[in-house]
This record gives sequence, structure tokens and C-alpha cells, in this order.
Amino acid sequence: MSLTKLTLAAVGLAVGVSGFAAQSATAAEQFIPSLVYRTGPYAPNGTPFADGAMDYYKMLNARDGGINGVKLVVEECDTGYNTDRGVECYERLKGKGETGAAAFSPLSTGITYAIIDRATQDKIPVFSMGYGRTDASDGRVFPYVFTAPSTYWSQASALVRYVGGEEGGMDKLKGKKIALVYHDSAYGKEPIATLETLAEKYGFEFHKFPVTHPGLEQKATWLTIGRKLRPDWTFMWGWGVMNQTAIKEAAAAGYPMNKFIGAWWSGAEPDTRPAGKAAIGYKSAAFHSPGSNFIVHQDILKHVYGGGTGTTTEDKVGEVLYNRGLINSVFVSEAIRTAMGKFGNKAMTGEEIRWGFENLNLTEAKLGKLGLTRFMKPIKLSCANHEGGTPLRIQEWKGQQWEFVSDWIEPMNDIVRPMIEASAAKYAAEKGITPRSCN
Amino acid sequence: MEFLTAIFVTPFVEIVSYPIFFFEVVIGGLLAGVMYSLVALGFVLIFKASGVFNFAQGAMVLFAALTLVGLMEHGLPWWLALLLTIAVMVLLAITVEKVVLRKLVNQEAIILFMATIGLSYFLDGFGQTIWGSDVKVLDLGIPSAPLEFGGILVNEFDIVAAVSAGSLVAVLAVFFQKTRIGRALRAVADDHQAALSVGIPLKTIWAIVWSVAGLVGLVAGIMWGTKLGVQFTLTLVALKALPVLILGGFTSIPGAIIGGLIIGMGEKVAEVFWGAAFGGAIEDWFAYMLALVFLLFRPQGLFGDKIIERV
Amino acid sequence: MDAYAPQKKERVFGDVVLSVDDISLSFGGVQALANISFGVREHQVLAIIGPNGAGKSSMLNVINGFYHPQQGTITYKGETRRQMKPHQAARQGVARTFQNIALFKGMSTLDNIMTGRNTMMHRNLLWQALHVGPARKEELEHREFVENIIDFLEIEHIRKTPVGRLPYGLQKRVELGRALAAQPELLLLDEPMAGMNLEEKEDMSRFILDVNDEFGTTIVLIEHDMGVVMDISDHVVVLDYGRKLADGSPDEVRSNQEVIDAYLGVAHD
Amino acid sequence: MLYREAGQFKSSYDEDQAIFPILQDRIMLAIVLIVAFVAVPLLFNEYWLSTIMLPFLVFSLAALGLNLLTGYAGQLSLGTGGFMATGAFAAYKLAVAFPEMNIIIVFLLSGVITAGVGVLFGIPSLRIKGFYLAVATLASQFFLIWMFNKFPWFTNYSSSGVISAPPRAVFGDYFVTGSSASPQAKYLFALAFVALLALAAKNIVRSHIGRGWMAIRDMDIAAEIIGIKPLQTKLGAFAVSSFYCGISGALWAFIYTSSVEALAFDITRSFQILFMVIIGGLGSVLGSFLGAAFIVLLPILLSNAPTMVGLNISVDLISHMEFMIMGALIIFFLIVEPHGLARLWQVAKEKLRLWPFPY
Repeated sequence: MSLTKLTLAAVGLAVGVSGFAAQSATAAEQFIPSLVYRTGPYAPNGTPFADGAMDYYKMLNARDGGINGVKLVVEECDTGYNTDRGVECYERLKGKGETGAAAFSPLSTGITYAIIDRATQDKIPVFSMGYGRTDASDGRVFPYVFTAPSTYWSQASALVRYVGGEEGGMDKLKGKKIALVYHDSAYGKEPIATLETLAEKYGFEFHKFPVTHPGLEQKATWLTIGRKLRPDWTFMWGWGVMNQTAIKEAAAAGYPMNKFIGAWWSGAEPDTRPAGKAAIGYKSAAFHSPGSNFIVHQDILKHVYGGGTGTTTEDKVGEVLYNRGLINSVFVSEAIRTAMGKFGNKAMTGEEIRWGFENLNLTEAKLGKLGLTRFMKPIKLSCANHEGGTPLRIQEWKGQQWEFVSDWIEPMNDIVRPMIEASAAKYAAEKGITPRSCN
Repeated sequence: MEFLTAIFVTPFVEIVSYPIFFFEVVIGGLLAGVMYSLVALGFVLIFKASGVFNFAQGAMVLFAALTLVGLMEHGLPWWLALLLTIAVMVLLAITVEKVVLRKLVNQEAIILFMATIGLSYFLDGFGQTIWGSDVKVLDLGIPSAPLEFGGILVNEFDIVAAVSAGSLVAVLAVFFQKTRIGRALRAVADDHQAALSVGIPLKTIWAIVWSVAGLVGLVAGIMWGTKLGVQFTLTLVALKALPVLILGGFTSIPGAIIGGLIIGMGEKVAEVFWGAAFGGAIEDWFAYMLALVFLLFRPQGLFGDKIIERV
Repeated sequence: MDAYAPQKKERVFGDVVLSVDDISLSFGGVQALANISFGVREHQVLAIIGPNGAGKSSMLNVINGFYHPQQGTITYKGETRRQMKPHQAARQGVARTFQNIALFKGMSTLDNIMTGRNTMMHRNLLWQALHVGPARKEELEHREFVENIIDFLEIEHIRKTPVGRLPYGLQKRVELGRALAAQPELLLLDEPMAGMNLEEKEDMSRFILDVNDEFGTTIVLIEHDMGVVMDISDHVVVLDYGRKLADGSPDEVRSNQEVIDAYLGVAHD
Repeated sequence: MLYREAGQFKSSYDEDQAIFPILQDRIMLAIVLIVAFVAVPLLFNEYWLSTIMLPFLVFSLAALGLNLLTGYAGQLSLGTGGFMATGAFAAYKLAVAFPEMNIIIVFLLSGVITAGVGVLFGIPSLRIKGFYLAVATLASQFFLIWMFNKFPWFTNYSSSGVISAPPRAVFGDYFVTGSSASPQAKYLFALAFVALLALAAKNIVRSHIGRGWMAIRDMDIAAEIIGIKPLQTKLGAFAVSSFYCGISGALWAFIYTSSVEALAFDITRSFQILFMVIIGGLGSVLGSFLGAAFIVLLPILLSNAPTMVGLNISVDLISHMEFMIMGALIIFFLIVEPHGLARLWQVAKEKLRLWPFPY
């Protein structure tokens, strides 16, 4: 056992030394950790996200020299979608750089849950964009967690609203059947409570179909859906290989693709492409545009790929998950920029960036300046509201690319927000947290 | 009470009232089972000939499929890519025999098992280092449209899979019964020492068996890869093959097929008709439980060699 | 010990302690034992002999409950039974050794012999986990007993050696030690001297007779070496193809024509 | 000559039976304990304590549990993850239902509950052996994880199925779980648990119970014939092993990640712990620790190594290399020493005994 300890000590020394080496740089630098998974069962989905996130920071550095002259130093850490590896990455990266980590985006609901306590303790914001704990949108109980621009609960309500519109009015939902096929994990279970509430309110039947990780086999599920239950609409909360399998099996069971809508994590090129022609007509939710016809993409292609430092290949720029990663970086960098507006143009601490997040206000004009016009909707966060509640759009797979097929759809904030606050209050009680005041 | 009804009454009522749907589930299950059998076959071949529980079979499935699709992406025609992949799998088998198995001859079964786990790690990393970890589309033009026969829905792709599995088993049977090497392999399976005494070098046998298992892995990889896209998750199909393996017996090729059919059908029927009573997603553990129940009555599996204990 | 004389003195036996009645055992279609009956008296050394495949080991397996005969009964210490689990037999004082050594290869000599005392050790898990008080005392008491056996069998020097590394003869001795550790009333020895050289055989014969003498243990043994059998046994049962050919004192058996034809004649070729 | 036992005489069986009969071993152990209990919490920073030492301890305990079952009693099991989950969820339910109950009692009780579950799933071992048993234990693995995932009662109706550890103190306000617990407190608490349980394991395996397990492992038929009851012995091994795995799962959920969903204990976890046991050494308490250290440290070392030496390699390549190196090392170790790191250590000691003389 002593040998082990010896090795530990030696390794510790090495890590310590290299840590010093990294810190000896002089110019102001903002350290941004990037938790990614380019390996493991979910790598096909994790990789484009990581590429987009990285390219945006690279573009800021190349085009503007960082943010207000503060260079961005980004370090990736591969979690493989494992919670324990994610915690290790968090602990390893949280203290790096002169002011510590700017913010963490764990890109996994499990890791988000695991680091909420730690990050709150360490005063580092956790930016779980469209995943993680929905009730963390209540900034009074979760001061360091941000869920902008939308959450699973909001998304579920927006999907119901979309379906209502397609049926010709919300009152037409009565007696309709809606099925949910979900990844049987913390992630997939999130929308259930919302959909149950809405089922009661609008009088539609709600059927649940859990799929065990990783979701290689769904024949039983889809035979039931396609041949017996024949629901009017089917939603899917899937991730990774589960998405492709579902689309294939749905087609095999003869379920109509145009009645099949995925959550925003079930609607990207890696999900539909392997399914081939069968996937045409499949829909999914999104809170940003697909494609690369935006100024920000032109800037990335020019400043990053022009210099030969692109993270991926040019044809992948503009894919759905690439854009998702990009938007993740937009939020983080704009929170930093907002914080600098108050605290000065130097490297920001986690606490200062948290202020930046809470005072983030991406107006149409601001989005225009960032080259994001038409790419996403304006959004504003506050002390109490860490979600912002952006509207969603439905996109459809056309065989080669995704295209929007609906207008922006507002989530039912009047229903969702009280649920969030109730759930956050329950959490606070269990954990013995006194919610802070936001007035 | 409600729970008991959901287990003992409702499913049967459903089966009787929608017999066509029941048949669809059974057929779907049988066809899914064929896909499990394809993976299980690779395990059986190696276990039968060398007593090694080759955990790397899943990784071999992935590696074979990745190599094939990777070569095709580089512009090779499919037949050339296929030939090259076969060559790669044979090369892999020879390497494994030389680097791993030969060094571990006469070790306990669990040590060899562990070594194959190491191999599985290595192959996963190696395959992805070379070919990347994004989803690759494997399109060999296998149709996948749903067909209806007398009102019963069947999927074309599943039929193709079943036919391939059937021909694979037929080829293997001919190989084992009719060829000299095949007979030698059976001799090894029956008795290592006897096989050695009639002049068959064990290392050749092992290399051949691993090659054959690699080719079976390639077929499984093609079928599963067409279905799911070629990606890391393919290694996990091994887990679907394990209950098939214990049900059919580690040493029986017909066992792998029949076991696959029973498991496939059993888990689908259970999921569709009994899943609701338990809240769904029961098929994974149900497959294992089903196998376990069989095991309690036949500890050596359905077709495994009978264990006679002596002192 | 040196004073031990190999020639027979007048021996006194007790009642019949084990009686085998009309035992038949078959595997599938193969008849391993057919209508075998014999009795063993307390204190006796009984040898079962016969050519390979005669059913000798099967007979021992039936006696200690490992095989369940299709027909017939075993009466041991006045209790008649047909079926029994081996561990129940062990708890009633039946211990044995095996034809192909069945030691626990991963354990040391000492631990192997200590397993023989397992049936007598009762302190529960909690005590053992703490390893204090009664658990420790119990362990030490049994250790002393085992050390006596180790002394008796003259294997002190290999006490801590894993048995897998020991030569064949010593392994046989350790196996005897393990059986003795259980303080058996009936000891079944399956070819205790197979594969040994003359010197080792003499040692082993001496141990067997000493056990019989000092502890009064009843012994049933299987042996091929006729010299040894005739020297150490009080009674001999001859089996051939699952049938009993003869049953009597060594001298009676030696002169039995059927035995000579079936077995001894062949053995002396 | 560093490791010489000449001149150390034992004058009683009691002394000979001491847990570490050789003086150098005792000194070594004392040093290790002092380092572990004093130096590590003082010198190691938070990263080392909470992401390396904690998982190392938790995994060691799980590996120890599996080693008792597989290494000592010879029952190959792939259900470790399921048993860890049982421990984690039992501890959560107990801690939430009885807020007044001391956390130590909570953990011990969750171990006991897991032991019960382990016995239940150990029953097939009476008829099934070897790899068949290993695959059969997967039934328990899949079933247990499904069960915890499926029934919201286990997670107190949390909408996502994730449990998060409530803050609890060992005594007074010395918190060992929850966000206010310091890494040192968590580490020391876990270390105390692991050290005591390791000692207990060492005691059990050298008792008649442990000998019974090993007898069953080495030759089950012979063991039964000399009077060892297979039923009690095998189920006993399942119970003790599950007790250890259960506490390890509770430590995982409460001390290490402090929030957990059932999927954290899926099949890959079971395999991971089996690797530890085999790499470390089957049938060795020390081996469980060495194996856990190897499997916990190696990936972290490998993923840190390139940045340490200033290489700029993309993370996916690092991860893939990590897989390859891990696989190659496993095979390498098995070829060099199939009986694991513990045996290597033993061989090294035997060499030291003679050093500097070659014979």
C-alpha cells in the first residue's frame, strides 16, 4: 500500500509543478473549462457540440483578442458522459487560471446534479443549457445554476402547445393520445411531471415508454406504439444511439414520421443521418437555427478555419449540435462581458461571472452585434429567473439538412414556473437551504 | 389486486383480443433474437474451441464494422473493403493468438477472461483512434421497409438479417462437418490433449477459431451497423448476447440460435404485454431472469455439455 | 514410535458400526455397484480391493453420501439411511481422503488441516471480524489440536507452504491430516498410497495403523498394493465389476479361488 | 536484508497467528496508517482528496467486497454495481426517513440491507457455477438498477430519479456529507470506515469462515465432503460481500459524488470493480487496494500526462489512447503475473528478504 502512496505523492508533485508552469503567463487571461465527451457511447453527439463551443472561443480570440482584451484560455476535459469522471474534471479544472474556472457546462444531467453542491460552495456558475435540473431555474434556491434559455419542462409545454396548434386549437387535444418515449434516466424523466399536469389540464391521454440505456433495442416499444396504441403524437426524450434506433424502429413499425417529435437533444444530424430515408419528416424542437447562414459562422470560417485552426472540418460548421455548442459559448462569453461591464476589463472570478449571468440581457440589437440575428431569440435573465424562458421552434429533417417548419412557440410559463418554484422549495427544505431574497 | 390483474388477467385478455398484434410481437421478437444470436455465435465458437469466454467479441463486432465502413468511406468499393476487412480480422486473430493467448496457455479461465477484457479495451480505443468516434452510416442497400403479410407486419431488414444468420449457421455447420480444419476444431473442443496427439498444432487452431469468430463478428457488425449506424455503442450489443449464451449453453451452436430466438421472443412479449404492470423497460432484466430460470433447471444451459461431478 | 512392530498382535473389535446392505448404484445404463453388502466393526481396518473400475471409489462415495444409491441402505451408528448430504456424513464423524488428491490448492498446509476442524468451530461472523475474546480462544484451541496432528504426521516444516507446491507424497499426508483433524470415528481412505515409493508407503502404513491404534478410529481403505493390504487390514472386501466377489480376513481372501482368478492372478502378471 | 525475519521467534501460536506476524510488515502498516490518517489530509489539496483519494477508498471497499466473494469464496459475480446501488438507496431512504439517526448507523444498516439482498440473489449459486453464475448475477445487476430507476419511492419521488445526500454529521457539527462538509472530514470518515472494514475482512478470511470459503473455492465437492455446508458458506459469502459493497455504494452516494442516480451503478461499474479485483489479486485483501489504486489512478494519470509534459493532444485522442493503454496494461500484467499486483508485491518482499544476496 505504501507503494501506492508513493506514486500518489510523485504524481501530486508533477501535477503541482505543471500547474505553476501554466500560471506563469503574464497577460490577463480568462480560464474557461470545457467538459466534453468525445469518447464513449454518446461521443457522436458530444463531439459536434464540443467543436462548436471551442470554435466560438477560438473565433473570439482570433477576431477580438478575447473579450475586452482578456484572452480566453479554454481547456477541454473528456468525461465520457460518466458522472465520476465529470466530477474529477470539475475538481481538476475549477482552480485553474488566475481567477479559477469561469463557468462549467457539464453537458450531462448526471454531472450537473453531482456538481451543483460543489459549484455553489466554490462560487462557480454552472451553466446547464437546456438540460440538468429544471427546478434550478429558481435563482433564489440555486444562486449558481443557470438553465437558460429553456428547460425540459418549458420544452414539454411548448411541444404540447405546438401539437395543439397542429390539431387546430388546444381544445382539440381532448381525447387525443400522446406518447412519450424517453431515456430511462434522470434526463429522460424530467418532462414526465409536466406532461402529466398538461394531460390533466387539456384532457389528452398520456402514455410513457421508458427505454433503458443505451437503447439498442426498441422493437417492443415501437410495435406497441405503431401497431397497437397508435398515438396521435409521439414525443421523444432520447440521446445518442437511442435516437437513431427509435427513428428506424418507428419507421419499421409504420409509425408516421410527421407525428414524431424529438426534444432538442433528439434532433441533430447524427440522429437522423444513419436512419437514411426513413427519417425524412421527423421533427424536433430547437431554441436556435440550424445551418451556417449567419454572420457568426462566416466569422468562424474566416478567422478560425481561415487560419487553419478549426476544431473540426468546415462542412460540419452549422450542424445542429455544433450550433448548440456555439450558443453555449455565446452565453458564457456574454456573461463574462456583462460582468466586465461592472467589475472592469480583467479576468473575472466565478462570483463576478454569476453576476454577469444574472444581468445578462441579449437584446435583438446585441444579438445583431454578435452576428446572431435570426439565429436565436432575445433573452434576459434575472436574480430569480435563471431560465429566461425563450420560445422554441420546430424543425424537420429534410433528408440532407434540418429546416424550421414552425414559428416561434412560447412555453406555458404560467404553468411551468409555479412547478419550478414548488420543486425548488422542496429541494431547499430537504437540503436545509434558506432561499435568498431577490427583491 | 390491481397489480395481480395486470399480471394475470390483462395481458391474456390483450393477447386474445388482438391475436394479430400478438403474432407481430412474436415475429418481431424472433427476428430480434436472430440479431442476438449473431453476436452470441462468436462467443460460442471461441468458448467451444478454447474454453475462453471472449469478452472482446463485442469489441470485435465494432472493430470489424468500423474497419469496413471506414474503408468504404475512403472510396473503396464494398467488395474490396469487405475483403480487406476479412484480412484485417484474420490478422487480428493471428496477433491475438501470438501476443495474448500463447503467453497465457494453461492459465485459469478467469485470467483468460480478464485478458479478453483488456483486449476489448484495446480494440475499442484502437478502432476509434483510427476511424474516429462519430456515427458512420453503413448502407449496403439492405431494404428496411415495413411489409404486411396477411395483416401481419414484418420488416424487410429483419428478414434479411434472419436469412443472413441462417446462411451463416449453415456455412459454419458445413465448415465443421465437412472440412478437415473443421473436424480438427471439433476434436480440440472435445479434448485438447487428444487433438494434440493427432498432430494438430493448438496455436493454429486458436488462430483459426478467432478468425472465424472475427468473421462472425463482421457479419454481426454489418447487420447491427446497418441498423444503428456504426458507432462505439456497438460494443454493447455483447450484453444482449449474454443471456442468449447462458440459455443456449456456452458450447452449442444450435443453442446460440435457439437461445436467441427464445430470448428475443420472450423479452418482447414480456415487455409489450407485461411491461405495463411493472412500469416498462423490463426487457433487459427479463432476458436475464428468463435465462436464470432455465439455468436453475439445467445448470449447463439448454444445449450445453452435461456436467458430471466426480472426486 | 520406533518400537512399533509390524507383526499382528491380538486385536479386539467392537460392534458393527457401519453396515452396507444391498446397495445398487448405476449411472445411466452403467451398473457401478450391484447388491453389495458388508459390515465394518468398530476399530477394524477394512480394505476394499478390486481391479480398476470395480466400483471401489463409488462404494466410498456412497458411504459418505456423495452418491445416492438407487437401492439399499447404509446403517451407520445404528441409523439407517438411503440418502444423505456429504456434509451431514462429515458431521456424524465420517472423514475421507481422495484417490486424486482433493486438497485446497490455494491454501497452506496448516489452513488445509484447519478446514478439517471447521465442523467444530462455531463462533459467528461478528466475533471473527473482531478477532477478540472467544473467537481468538477458539482459534487457538483448534490450532493446538492441528499442531498435534502436524507433529504426528511429521510435516512441521511445510506448515506454511501452499499445498500446491508440495510433492505428491506430502500432499497425501496433508490430506490424511485434514481428515484426522475432524477426529473421525470412521475414516475412508481412497488409495492412500497410490504413486508412492516404498519408503513413503511404509510411512503411510505406519500412520494409518497408528491412527487406528491411538485414536481407535475405524478405517475403510482402498488399496492396490496387495502386500500393504494383507499387512495392515483386518478384513478385506473384494469387488469386481460392481459385484462383491469375496469378503473375509486377508488369509481367507487370499485363498479364495474366485478372487485369484479375477484379480490376483491378473495382478501378478 | 531490509526485510529479514530471522531472529524473530514466535513463542506461542497466538503470536504466530497475529495478523501481521512479521515485524517489518507491522512497521510498514503503521507508517501507511500514519500517512493515511495524518499526512494525507494535511498535505493533499482538495482535488487530490475529493477526486482521487475518495474514489480510491470507495472503490477499494467495493473491490474488497467482491474479492471476498470471488477471490476467497470463488463465486464469480457481476452484480457488484447492483449491490452498491442497493447500499446507496438504502442509506438514502434511511437517512431521510430517520434524520436523527447517526450516519454511521445509517451506513451499517444499509450494509445489512444489502447483505439481505445479496443473499437473495446468491441463491442461484447453489446450482450454477463459473461463468454461468457470472452471467446469472447480471440478472440481479439489471433488475436492481431497473428497480431503483423505476419506483419513485426509492428516490422520495424526485422528478429525475436522482438522490442527493442530505447533510449529516458524525457527531456535533462535524459534517461528513452535504456541501458544508470539508474534503478532509469526508476523507477521514471514509478512511476510518474502509480501514476498519479492511481489518475485519482480514480477520474473517483467516478464521474458520474464511477457510470454509476458500475450501469451497478450491474444490467445492471436497469441501462438502469434509463437512462444509455449501448453502451456508456460499450465502454467507454473498452476505458479507454484499455488506461491503453496500457500504461502498452508500459512501459513493453520500461522500464521493454526493448525488447519484441508479445508472451510476450500471453494468460498467460491476466490470470496473471486477477488473480491480483481478488486477489487484484474487484472494488478497491488499490486492483489492492495489487494484483500486491502479484502476482509479491510471486513467487520471493518462489523461493528465500529456498536459503535464506539455504536449498538446486533443482530448478524444487522449481518451482513445487511454483505452488502448489500459487494455494493453491489463494484458501485460496478466502475462507477467496472472495473480495480480498483490502477488508481485509478495514476490518483491521475498526478494527483499534475501537482498542483497541473490540466493
